[in-house]
Amino acid sequence: MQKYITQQNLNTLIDTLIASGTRVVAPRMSAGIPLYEPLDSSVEMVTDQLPRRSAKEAFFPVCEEIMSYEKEGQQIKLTDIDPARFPETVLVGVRPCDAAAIPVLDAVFSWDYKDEFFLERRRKTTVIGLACTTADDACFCTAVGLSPAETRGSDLFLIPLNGGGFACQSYSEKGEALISNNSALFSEPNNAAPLPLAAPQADKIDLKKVKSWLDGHFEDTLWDGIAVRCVGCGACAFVCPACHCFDIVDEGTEKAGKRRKSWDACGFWKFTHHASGHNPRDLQPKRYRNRIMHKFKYYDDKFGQTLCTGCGRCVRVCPVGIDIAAIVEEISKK
Amino acid sequence: MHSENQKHDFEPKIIAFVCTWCTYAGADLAGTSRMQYPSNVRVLKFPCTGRIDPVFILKAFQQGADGVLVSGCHPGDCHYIAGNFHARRRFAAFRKLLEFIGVDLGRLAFSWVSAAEGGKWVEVVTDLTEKVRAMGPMVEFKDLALEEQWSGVINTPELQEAYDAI
Amino acid sequence: MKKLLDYSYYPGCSLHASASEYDLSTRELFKALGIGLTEVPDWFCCGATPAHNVDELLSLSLCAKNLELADKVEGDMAVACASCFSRLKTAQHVLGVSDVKRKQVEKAIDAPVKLDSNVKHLLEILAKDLGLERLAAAVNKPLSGLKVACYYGCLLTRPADVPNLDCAEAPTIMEKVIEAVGAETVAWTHRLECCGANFTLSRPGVVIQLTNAVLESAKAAGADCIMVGCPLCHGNLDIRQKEIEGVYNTSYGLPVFYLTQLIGISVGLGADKLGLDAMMVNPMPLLKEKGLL
Amino acid sequence: MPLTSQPIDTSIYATITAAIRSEASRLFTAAEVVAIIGYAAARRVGSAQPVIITDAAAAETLIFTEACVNNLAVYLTKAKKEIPKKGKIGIIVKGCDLKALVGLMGESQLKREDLYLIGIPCAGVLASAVQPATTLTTETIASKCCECDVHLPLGCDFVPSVTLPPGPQMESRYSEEIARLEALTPAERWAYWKEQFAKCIKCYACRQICPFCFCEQCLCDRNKPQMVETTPRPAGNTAWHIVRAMHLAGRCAGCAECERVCPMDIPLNLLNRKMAKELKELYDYEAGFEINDKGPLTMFTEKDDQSFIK
Amino acid sequence: MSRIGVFICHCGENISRTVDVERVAEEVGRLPGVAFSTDYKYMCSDPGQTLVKKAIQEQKLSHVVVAACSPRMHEKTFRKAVEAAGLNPFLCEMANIREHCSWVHENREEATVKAIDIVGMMVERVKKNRILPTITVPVTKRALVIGGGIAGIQAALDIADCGHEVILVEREPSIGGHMAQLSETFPTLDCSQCIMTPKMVDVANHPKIKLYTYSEIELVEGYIGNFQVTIKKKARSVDEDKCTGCGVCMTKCPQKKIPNKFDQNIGMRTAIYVPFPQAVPNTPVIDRDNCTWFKTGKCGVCQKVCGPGAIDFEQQDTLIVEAVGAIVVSTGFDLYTIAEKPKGSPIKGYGEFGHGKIPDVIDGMTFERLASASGPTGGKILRPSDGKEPKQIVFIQCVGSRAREKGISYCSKVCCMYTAKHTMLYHHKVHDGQAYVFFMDARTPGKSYDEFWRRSIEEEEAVYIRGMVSRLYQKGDKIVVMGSDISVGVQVEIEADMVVLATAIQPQKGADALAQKLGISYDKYHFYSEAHAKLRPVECATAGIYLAGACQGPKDIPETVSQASAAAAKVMTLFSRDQMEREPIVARVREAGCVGCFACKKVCAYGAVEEKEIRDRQGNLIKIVAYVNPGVCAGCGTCQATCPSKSVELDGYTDEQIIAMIEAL
Repeated sequence: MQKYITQQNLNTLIDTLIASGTRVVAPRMSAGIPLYEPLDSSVEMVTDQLPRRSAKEAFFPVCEEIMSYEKEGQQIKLTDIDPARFPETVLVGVRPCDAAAIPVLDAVFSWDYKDEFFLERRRKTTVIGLACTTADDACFCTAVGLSPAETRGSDLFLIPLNGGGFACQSYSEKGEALISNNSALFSEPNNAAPLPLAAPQADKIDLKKVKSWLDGHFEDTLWDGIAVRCVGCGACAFVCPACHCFDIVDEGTEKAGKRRKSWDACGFWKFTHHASGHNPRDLQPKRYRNRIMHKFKYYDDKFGQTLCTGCGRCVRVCPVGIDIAAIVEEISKK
Repeated sequence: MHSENQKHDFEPKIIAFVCTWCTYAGADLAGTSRMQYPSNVRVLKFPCTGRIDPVFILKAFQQGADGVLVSGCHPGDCHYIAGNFHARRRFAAFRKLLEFIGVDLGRLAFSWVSAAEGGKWVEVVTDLTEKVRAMGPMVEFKDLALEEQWSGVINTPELQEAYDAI
Repeated sequence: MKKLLDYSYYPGCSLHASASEYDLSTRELFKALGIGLTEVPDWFCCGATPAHNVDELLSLSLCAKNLELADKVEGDMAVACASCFSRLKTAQHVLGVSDVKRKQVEKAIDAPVKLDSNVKHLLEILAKDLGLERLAAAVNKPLSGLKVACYYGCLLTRPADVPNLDCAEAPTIMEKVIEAVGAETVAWTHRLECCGANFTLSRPGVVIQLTNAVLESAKAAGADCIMVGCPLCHGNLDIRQKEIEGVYNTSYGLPVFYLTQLIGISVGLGADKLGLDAMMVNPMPLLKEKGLL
Repeated sequence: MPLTSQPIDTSIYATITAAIRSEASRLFTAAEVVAIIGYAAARRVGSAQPVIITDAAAAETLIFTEACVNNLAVYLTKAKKEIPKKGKIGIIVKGCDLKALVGLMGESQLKREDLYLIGIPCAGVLASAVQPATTLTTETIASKCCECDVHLPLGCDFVPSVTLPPGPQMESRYSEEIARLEALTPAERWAYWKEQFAKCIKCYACRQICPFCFCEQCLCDRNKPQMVETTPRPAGNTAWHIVRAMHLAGRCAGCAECERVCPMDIPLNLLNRKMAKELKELYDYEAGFEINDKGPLTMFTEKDDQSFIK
Repeated sequence: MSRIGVFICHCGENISRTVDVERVAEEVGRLPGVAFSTDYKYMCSDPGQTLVKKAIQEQKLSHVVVAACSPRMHEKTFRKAVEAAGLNPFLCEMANIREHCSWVHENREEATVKAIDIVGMMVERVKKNRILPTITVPVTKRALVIGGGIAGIQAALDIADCGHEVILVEREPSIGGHMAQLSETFPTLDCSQCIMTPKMVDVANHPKIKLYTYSEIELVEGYIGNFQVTIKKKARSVDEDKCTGCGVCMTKCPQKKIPNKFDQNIGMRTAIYVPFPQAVPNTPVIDRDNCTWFKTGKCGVCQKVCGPGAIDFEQQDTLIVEAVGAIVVSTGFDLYTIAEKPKGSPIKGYGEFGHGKIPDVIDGMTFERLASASGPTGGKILRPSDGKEPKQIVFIQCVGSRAREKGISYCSKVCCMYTAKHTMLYHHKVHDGQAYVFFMDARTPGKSYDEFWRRSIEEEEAVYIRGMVSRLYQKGDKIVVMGSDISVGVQVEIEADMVVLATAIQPQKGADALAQKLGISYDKYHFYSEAHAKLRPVECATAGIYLAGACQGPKDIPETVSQASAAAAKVMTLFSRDQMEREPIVARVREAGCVGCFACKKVCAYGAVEEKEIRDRQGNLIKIVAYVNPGVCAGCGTCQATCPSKSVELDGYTDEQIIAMIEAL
């Protein structure tokens, strides 16, 4: 259903949700940089900048405890984390490139193994997308088939209108429920024209052609040329809304400790480092090739989706200026 | 020497990293001379102060120590000739770093105690214990250990106690 | 003359009685040297030697009270008499070491004990605070040709770690001060030997014997006169000299000066300002012979 | 009182770019070097990225602009196994980069004779490459350049002959920030760093970009024993950054790449510059000026300060 | 899961008095990995050790923790016991709950809780202990003896007689040390030259002893079994091979008035001299400070008259490096002087005795030279000031010794005996002379010592006055000694002709510098510290270095000689096997992690880190890594703390063990 909400009402919506104990996560300034973080009040929300980290964090945390152990005498006591205890969350002000990545992640986390940690958080979260009005030359969502007004992944999608307020459209029961529960704050759609959306920064790339090239070029000089520059950090993977690899490690002392799941990146040397000392992807080009292959080939082979929403974060943070958009474009021309 | 130790509300946990040739032997001498001192200190024996890595001090604070003492041979007396000279420079740099991060240097004491200075060992340990007792528990690292990234927090009451219990 | 330094001045009982010339010469000399002296308001006896033989708490309390009274006057505390100096310093030392005694004394004088105030003998003030150069600069009649035997007695430097005026066994502060004003000093063996002190009343025989040894050694060393910093030593060496000469039928004729008297002469003070007439062994012939009067 | 933003004259960069290109092609034609590590333009307007060229033809792609922010020394360390280490390698070095190379030579990682150093008279580079197409002003310039003492790198094999225009007076941001932090109480400093370290996501960009982090396996990647927690929790992050700062004490020459590449904008170089300042005060040692075989923390003198030891 | 055995000791009741040992054993028993936990009255006793051995076999223990005294006391004992039971000794650790717990904490609850913590900590540590095979190191069967006094001579002869080469280094031109200066020695009054000269000649003629006199130790490197010692042989300006010892040069040398240190500067010597007639080697030395040739380039008489042409003014100091397996330190003592000490010195002089400015106030050694037949006065007791024979001598005991306010608190052990001897010698030589001795206590503990001391009173009519001297001063040609006789309670004044001070015994000057070269520790008086006061008196804590004689503390000749033979015996045990077993606490490099930055090599004070190339089968170089020579590594661990990636690890103190301990607290 189509609705309209003023900026003021949106703020009251957020504040009422917070008051009711729901965790409202939205972009806000935190220690000098914009990040998706739980709000204390709606006034903190900042919508003009793309947060440094993606919204995947609400479902796939940077680091979470999944179990704890304690030794009493000769036995060991294990306590699991009950996913039912994840907090109710409303994600507000999510950019289309972040929101679109969420369904992409759903595929892998509900594949042969149902990752309850992810899925439970998904079930308990309502995503309110916001059309994108500011973009820089690093953005290339249009190149991968998305757009500043892409509604994929949002339960509710807001489009900023000329003269203030947002046109909102619900795309799931959660969206409808949110509107019906707070119907007072919503009014009938007025026909004000939407504010100009962000201008597309890159023209569409034929991903099918890219995938087909990748199918046949596991060994290619292209990889050495690009990846010899890569220093093997995890910045691109960690800020990427779509990357979902994680590491599980036990931390604590001999007596007691916790098993924690935290982000990992295929760019790291130790990602594929075997206990024997052998490393199938010992050189950086092999590791960087895997990043491109996973995003534009393997994920397509398995789930028919592209593991990249063109948000441009990896281009901005790469220490050595490796630009995935340029690479994909180069491949599409081969 | 130590008047009957009245029950204090806060018993600081003091960890001492000492070299075996001088300070450990000094502590032994304090023992053989039956000198009394507060029982808060736990001593870890190293071959030399040269072997004491700054990460151990960091690990000690993380494991809940309220005060850390590092003590070894007087310059020139080192059984391994130069171990304590290297340690002196290493800790001169490390304490500046900790100070810059915000650790109160009153909790980190360094001293030279020779094998003949049982009294000085007792004095150094007692001073640090009483000073740290007055400063109260070292909350910085203890609170830090409980903090989580916002996304990893599961804010249900029972779990909060579980956290506090460890 | 701008006041260089300021002190609270603790004369002690003898300087208001038998040793008034020491008090007079001290005031005049310090005025001449531009050193301010303000007598400690209603000071009283430091107990000297008898007090601590009888009741240590009394002795410590007397000194503690004097220290407290002196604290009201700005500046360190100047002491002329060696016995007062020794008692005050001992009190500070003992009360600093023993908490039990300190609590008792504080109860007795019902005030906190002033352990940190500086108690200084005149010698220290002249040699260290004023300094030998400034002292020498103030001299207008150097005591050239006058051979002086500096007599420390027992209380100025002992016990070793209490007065810490100078080295306990081989002090040189008196020699330095008097040489700064032009006199010659002699090396003699009895600088630190006891003169018998207050046995002079109870067992004069002891004083006769001990003081004789001191005078004999000074005479043997070729001294013209003896310089002292303590009224009790002055008493024995000066008043009993005639009697000793009779007992041992010898003649010494050694005038006994207070350090402030000799230094007073060197800075041009007249005999009336130094109480030279109060000395039993008449110093005038010697001074005239040396052209100092 | 921040000065008003003044532009910085980077006209010489064009002449430098031309000089580098001609030198590079000369080197390749004379076969003096097997490869040259330099900068080339990237997709985004005004951006630059490191590039390794191996023939004269590619020499034309070399550029030097205010966006050439990377410290290329990282490509010569043992951690970067991809680069063949046979034969002489040319490298474009700004003053701050050269200091890192000098440090590496002191730690037997590189030999001077294996390198052909092309020095850049540098008027300053951008603070970060996030918005590359920005002109270089006293606002957008990197903090390290405000306090730079090596505008003209010494001891290089080739330096384009240009005269460096006198740059505007700039306040030294790092020393002021360090002074500001030092003036705080320990509790305030702890709160400041706790908030900064809480942002860290352990992406290790600061480690991977640093020329001095060339260990085969980093101490913080090991778990037998687990000296430092590996997960990006505030406790683990604090320990990691303390260990990193301690390991670089006396080695780091202040190229500030760690701070530039941090995706979370944590002011990491403050830690290294604070340690450099302390080691200068304690042992009068400054990293990166001459190749000395022993750094401040691998040597000692009889009379080192021990006022902090009872 | 490891099966750890914990054994809590009562130590009689030293531990159990304040620590509830049963509760400790019971609580530690519940720790994960502990299979057996018990307590026993005397763990270090034979039944105690058998308890451990039996438990290891029966309970199939994998590790052992003994909670008792300090590991510095019985670690070796228990590790031997554990080894006897078939377990690697380094899987056994000691928890110090006596010196660090029961003895220093009265409160029973606190002491028990602390003991549980300490034992728990060691249990966590021992889990991470690895089996460390003992390291065998080749032993150079040559010994170095530093100091050629009676101690050095005896030790050198004992070792050489067993067929091992000995290098004896002596700082003075001749061996003999202070004993050679003595006239006769107590308690038998036989003359020191007669009993010592034969031994000195044995040293010179012994085929196995290489003698370096007028030489000093420059540098000591290496470790037990493999020391490299650099010796500086100072230039004697006389070629030892050519010189026949005829002594013509000494008679012809025009410089005759140089005070001879050997004669306590009473006797005079020439510029080219031997310290005393029976000097070994009998080769003179030119004193370059007082020789006219070295000062002005003139004279050179000695060169002219020397038949064999042995005089060589151009001779330079030479450095010689000797490889030795063991070092015996026997550097002897110096006498305390009453002179004024510099400001800030921990020791004070005696202003009350004139700071040594009164010529007839002499010390014991000077009296020895006066009494010695080969001394400057040919054995007659004459006053240094005017050469007259003193009729009354006052001996003052404990000058410096037992005087805390003078900075020396210990008793110098031998003065009572040699002063009694002095009174006898004085009485034999000056029949009508009267000796007075001011003393506090007579300490005469040796065999037939007290009888000797009684004789000096009963037969030699010495007057012993129990009391101290407060002051003495020169009066005319007499010395007035003012003392007290506390047994009678009177002041005593004696006008003496001469005063002999029994001054304290101190280590040689420069003893601390030599200790720092050797890496051995010393006490606040600079006496060398033995490994254990009662159980290892002749060994240093530093393996391979042994102590003999007064350098370790004041002692008389019988004790010195027995210590010298004991030290020699220790050297023999070391040389008895070709391979010596070494504590396997050494560093090892994990070559996978090492990137060859060599920070470890830069901080290693022993130079134990070498560079090692790693090549693949085709021989091309993969990388250069660090390599620790297990023979040279002393096990300080500085390398591991310096290595950023912790690729070098000190066995026995690995990071795993230490982190486990920290986490257990």
